[in-house]
Amino acid sequence: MNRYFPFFPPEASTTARGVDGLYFFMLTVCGLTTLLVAVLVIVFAVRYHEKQHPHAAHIEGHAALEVFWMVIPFGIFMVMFGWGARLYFTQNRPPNNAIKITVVGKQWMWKIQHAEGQREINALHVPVNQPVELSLISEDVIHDFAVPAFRLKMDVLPGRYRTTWFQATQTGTFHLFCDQYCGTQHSKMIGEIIVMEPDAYRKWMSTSLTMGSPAFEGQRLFQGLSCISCHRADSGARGPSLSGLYGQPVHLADGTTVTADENYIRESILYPNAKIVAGFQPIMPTFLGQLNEEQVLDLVNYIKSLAPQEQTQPYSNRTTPPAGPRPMETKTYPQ
Amino acid sequence: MSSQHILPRRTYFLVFLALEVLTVVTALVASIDLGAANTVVALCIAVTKSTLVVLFFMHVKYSSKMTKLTVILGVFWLMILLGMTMTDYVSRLWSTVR
Amino acid sequence: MSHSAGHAPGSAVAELDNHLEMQFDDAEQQKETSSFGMWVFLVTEVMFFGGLFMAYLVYRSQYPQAFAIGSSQLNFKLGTANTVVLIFSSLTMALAVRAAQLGQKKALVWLLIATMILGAAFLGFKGIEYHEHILEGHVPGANFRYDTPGVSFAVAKEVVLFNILYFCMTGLHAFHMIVGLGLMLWLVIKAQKGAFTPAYNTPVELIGLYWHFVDLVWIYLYPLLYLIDRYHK
Amino acid sequence: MSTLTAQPLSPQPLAPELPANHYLNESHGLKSWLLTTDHKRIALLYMASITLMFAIGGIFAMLMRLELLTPPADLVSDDTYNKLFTMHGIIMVWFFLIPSIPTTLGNFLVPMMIGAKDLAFPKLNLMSWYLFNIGAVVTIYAILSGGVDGGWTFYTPLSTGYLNSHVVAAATGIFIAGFSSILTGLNFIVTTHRMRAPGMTWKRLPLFMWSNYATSVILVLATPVLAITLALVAVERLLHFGIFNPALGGDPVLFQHLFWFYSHPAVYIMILPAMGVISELISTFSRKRPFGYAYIAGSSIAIAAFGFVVWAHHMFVAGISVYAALVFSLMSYAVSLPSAVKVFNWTATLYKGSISYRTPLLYALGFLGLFTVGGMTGLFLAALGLDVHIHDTYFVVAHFHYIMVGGTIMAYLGGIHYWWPKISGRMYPEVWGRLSALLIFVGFNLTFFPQFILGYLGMPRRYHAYPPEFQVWHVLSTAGASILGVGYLLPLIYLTWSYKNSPVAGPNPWGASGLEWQTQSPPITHNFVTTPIVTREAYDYTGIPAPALAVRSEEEASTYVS
Repeated sequence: MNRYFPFFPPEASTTARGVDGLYFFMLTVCGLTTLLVAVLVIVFAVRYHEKQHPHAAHIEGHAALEVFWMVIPFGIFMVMFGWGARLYFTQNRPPNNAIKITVVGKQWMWKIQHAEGQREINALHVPVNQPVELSLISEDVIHDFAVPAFRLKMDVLPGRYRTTWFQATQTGTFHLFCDQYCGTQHSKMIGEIIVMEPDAYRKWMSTSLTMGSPAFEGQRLFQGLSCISCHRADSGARGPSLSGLYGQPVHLADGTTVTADENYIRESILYPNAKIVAGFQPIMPTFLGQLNEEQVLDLVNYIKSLAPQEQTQPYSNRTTPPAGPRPMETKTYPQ
Repeated sequence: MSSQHILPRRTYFLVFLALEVLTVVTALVASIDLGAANTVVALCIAVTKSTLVVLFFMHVKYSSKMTKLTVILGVFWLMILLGMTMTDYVSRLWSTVR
Repeated sequence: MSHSAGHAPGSAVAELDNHLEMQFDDAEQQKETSSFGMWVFLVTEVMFFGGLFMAYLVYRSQYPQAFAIGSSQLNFKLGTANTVVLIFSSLTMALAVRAAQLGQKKALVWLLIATMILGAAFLGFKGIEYHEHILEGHVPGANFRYDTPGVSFAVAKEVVLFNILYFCMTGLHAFHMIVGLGLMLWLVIKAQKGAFTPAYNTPVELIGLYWHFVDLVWIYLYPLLYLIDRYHK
Repeated sequence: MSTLTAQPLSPQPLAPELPANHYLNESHGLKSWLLTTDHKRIALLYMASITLMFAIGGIFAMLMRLELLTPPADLVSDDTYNKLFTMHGIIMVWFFLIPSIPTTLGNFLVPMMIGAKDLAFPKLNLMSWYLFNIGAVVTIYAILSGGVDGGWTFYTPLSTGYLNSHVVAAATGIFIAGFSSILTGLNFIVTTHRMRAPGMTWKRLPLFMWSNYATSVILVLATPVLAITLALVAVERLLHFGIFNPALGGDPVLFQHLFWFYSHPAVYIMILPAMGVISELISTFSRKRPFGYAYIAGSSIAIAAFGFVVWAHHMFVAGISVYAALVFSLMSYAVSLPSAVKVFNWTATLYKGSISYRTPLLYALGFLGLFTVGGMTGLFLAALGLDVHIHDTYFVVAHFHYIMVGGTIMAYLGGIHYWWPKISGRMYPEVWGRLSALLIFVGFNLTFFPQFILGYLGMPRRYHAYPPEFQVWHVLSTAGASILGVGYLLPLIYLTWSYKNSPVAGPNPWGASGLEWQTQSPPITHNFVTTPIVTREAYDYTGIPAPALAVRSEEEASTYVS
């Protein structure tokens, strides 16, 4: 790569190759078409200059030609559309064997936490040739997690987890940018992605400071906040057991069913009464304003880590009477 | 003088009567549990009422094709705004399950 | 305005009509043009309210329960009464336009005044409703009560969205009504002076169209705001 | 009734005198301008307003380019830089590009092209100008009282909850200017439908009228949605509501839907009138009916219609569902088809024409090149997987500048040169005109082509400081911007000069076929002495001799200019 005249970013992920393939295809097609138009314009302008060609011919148009230059581009466009859509679906479907990493964006830094608990700010160490799944959320405004070398970009929204992934194919250090304008120091919300050989990565993981994995931190929070006093596995528990909850369908008091994904768990922590599990009373207090997004992520990770237990009953098959009128729950509005 | 089409008073009173009856009907139907159909019925009645107003009170029934087209276009474009945006919100639910 | 430029021969007759603006050839062209202009304006109004209806549609589809609660907190009786009143005012307005077309000056003036009284009654009822919202603590950003019995905080937060949309939509509608009342006042004064004849009554017709449009908006606002899941009550 | 159109006025070689009475000297004094309802005078009033706004927006752009000359943040603070690009965007989009061609050339030409005395609602037209200026003043107030950051896109919740700048003032300014747009659009639609002269059928309308009509439809249908959206932003900001704030239950993506429902069609508001101008220029200077008139006209309408169903291609990474993204990507390819059709038809129009390289044609050919590049790169951004990489980078910045600046401003300046003889009654200096067209074309490409490369390298938009390896492209871009700046300054100077000093043009210096060339230059207040009866098809050059003024050599050009 030319240092002073860079033309092309490093191609350092599995999707990068696919994206560049489409890019070069489109460059070729569009380049040739532009060239064709330019050549025609120049040839006509010279050939039919008023000196050589004082009397313009009368030409009304040519229906067949119009159809021709509508149908041919349309065909090419459909190739571009299909190709682009295929890439997009690949980019949006993480493989199952991916390392899970959580990313919290806030004005103006990236806070990253590994599954084993290593935390980093504005840097992300990953192993080469290993799929990495990112779970992203913002604490304030919309940010955008962009790694040009991986052809990766995703807006990071407040209040909602989003998922993307990549698999690095080259070791090295690559740019991490915030691509969505997010306030005064938008251009300082940058960082590095450090792709390492698996050995070096393991070494880095073992030597870097850890606070315990998110799931471990989540467990501590879970105990510290006394969640366990209600969310027990026994039949008399006041809250539904959370073992093996993640990814399962949950039947709600209003008769509908939702899938217990990350956004559902997050909502249940911050707005416990938004969706009441069938057979339970809406008695859980909200943790809105008491937990920051990282702590919520820790809790979510802990709940995700809970394996199904034998004695746990299905989440909604308990034979309790349906929820009656909701008991009053007061809460001052968070300012 | 197409724009000077004068309707008999009777027409206005009949349309008015229909509008008020429909108002009462929509208010009464709302208190019967029809599930999701409640909203559908309420909107159907609203569409009927607005059509009556547009056609008779606003004389569109007797107006030029251009006026009719303008009305249709306005409604159509509102539907584009609502419909195309809802393609996002409706299909977002499909993709929550990975 | 200088007329040094002269006119097409066809416009010589039309020049007798002092309401004819210079850019038109005859009164018929002027009238149809004005009315078409009004229709195009009403289309922009549809899109203007459309943004609010868009927000309403998205949030109602996301928070059906909160919207039902928000709707149940409105004054159903006054809302229904207002619907009846506004439709009645549309009738008087339609009859006023008819009176103008027939050159019935006295009927025109009285029908316009009747429309204004009905419009003012609508705004009065709306004012009573707003007053109730203030008393009951339903005004977002001012005194919204998050501790309504039977409503959890999580849902209350979504009810606020309903209330915001309620105030934005009815407020914008009420603003249009006030503008309409002002326009009608102007019409009454002009009509009193005998400005409108069977040959020239475009302003009455245009303001009539505007008033019916305001009615149309309410025809949708009423079921969307007042009639959500009323059978629970 | 009138034989005006049957025997078109032949071009008069170097008409010695201006006509005795015309719209410019009909009345005098400031009041006669500020209270005018003459569409031609209002066009000139708009021209003054938007030129001023363009200058302000241009200064902001130059300051940004200077800051970006070096990688670190050195010239201005980050806060200032953010305000610069925000105000550059707001002013250029709403106070220059959107009004540019419709309010100046459109206002001036629409009644003349269809043989009317004025627009349908002249007073409303004047009111539009006042609304525009009030909006501009409120926006300038926002600048002077400290500015506004947040980007011209006003994304929530940033704009409603996290900024300390004058968001509400700027939104109010845009809101007011929006109503000016709506009234202008309304006026054009009604005028096109109702004010056409006898014989001026839809099939005889000049292509500028078709594209201006399509633009007006977008103005009328899309602008109200922007108005209500900005009103909601202001309400949310002032009263701390959460309509678009997820912390309070709202959805920021809904804001983006509403915003782009207007702002994508707004791109077509900018480019459609430009396409109309180009159709006129290419036809006149190749003395030939545009190839496939019906297809060019139809494609304008198709762009206006399809342009409304592609907006979410601005949101492919913003958190919309992948299925909705599919629909919007497909629609985006559909809307690019009519644009392609136009480019091919313009090119084919040159075939077997009789082409003279006058300044307006040079601008038009420049437009053709830049618009083709801009349009083609749009295809890249419509491809879902590829857009993920280049979205919100300099690739997007380059793409939309190729369309809006390369396209719209080239066409605007080309149109100003082409109709200058009609507007002022005098010619412009040809040599200087050609120089400015060349400078702008070269300067533009040097400014924005490097930004495509930067974008693919990953350089994000709205960055105040950037990694050093990107510098070389930024240096080229800044160098190009200085050339571009000179290119834009030139016409301002020589056109002002020519207003008093250039040779008198005569009614039809180009041997053009449009109705506007069949009245004197400058026209009388009501445009035509008698309402014309149109009996000829559009772009029928038979019987209209090639202009005697046509410059056949450079020596002639210089003698002519002196």
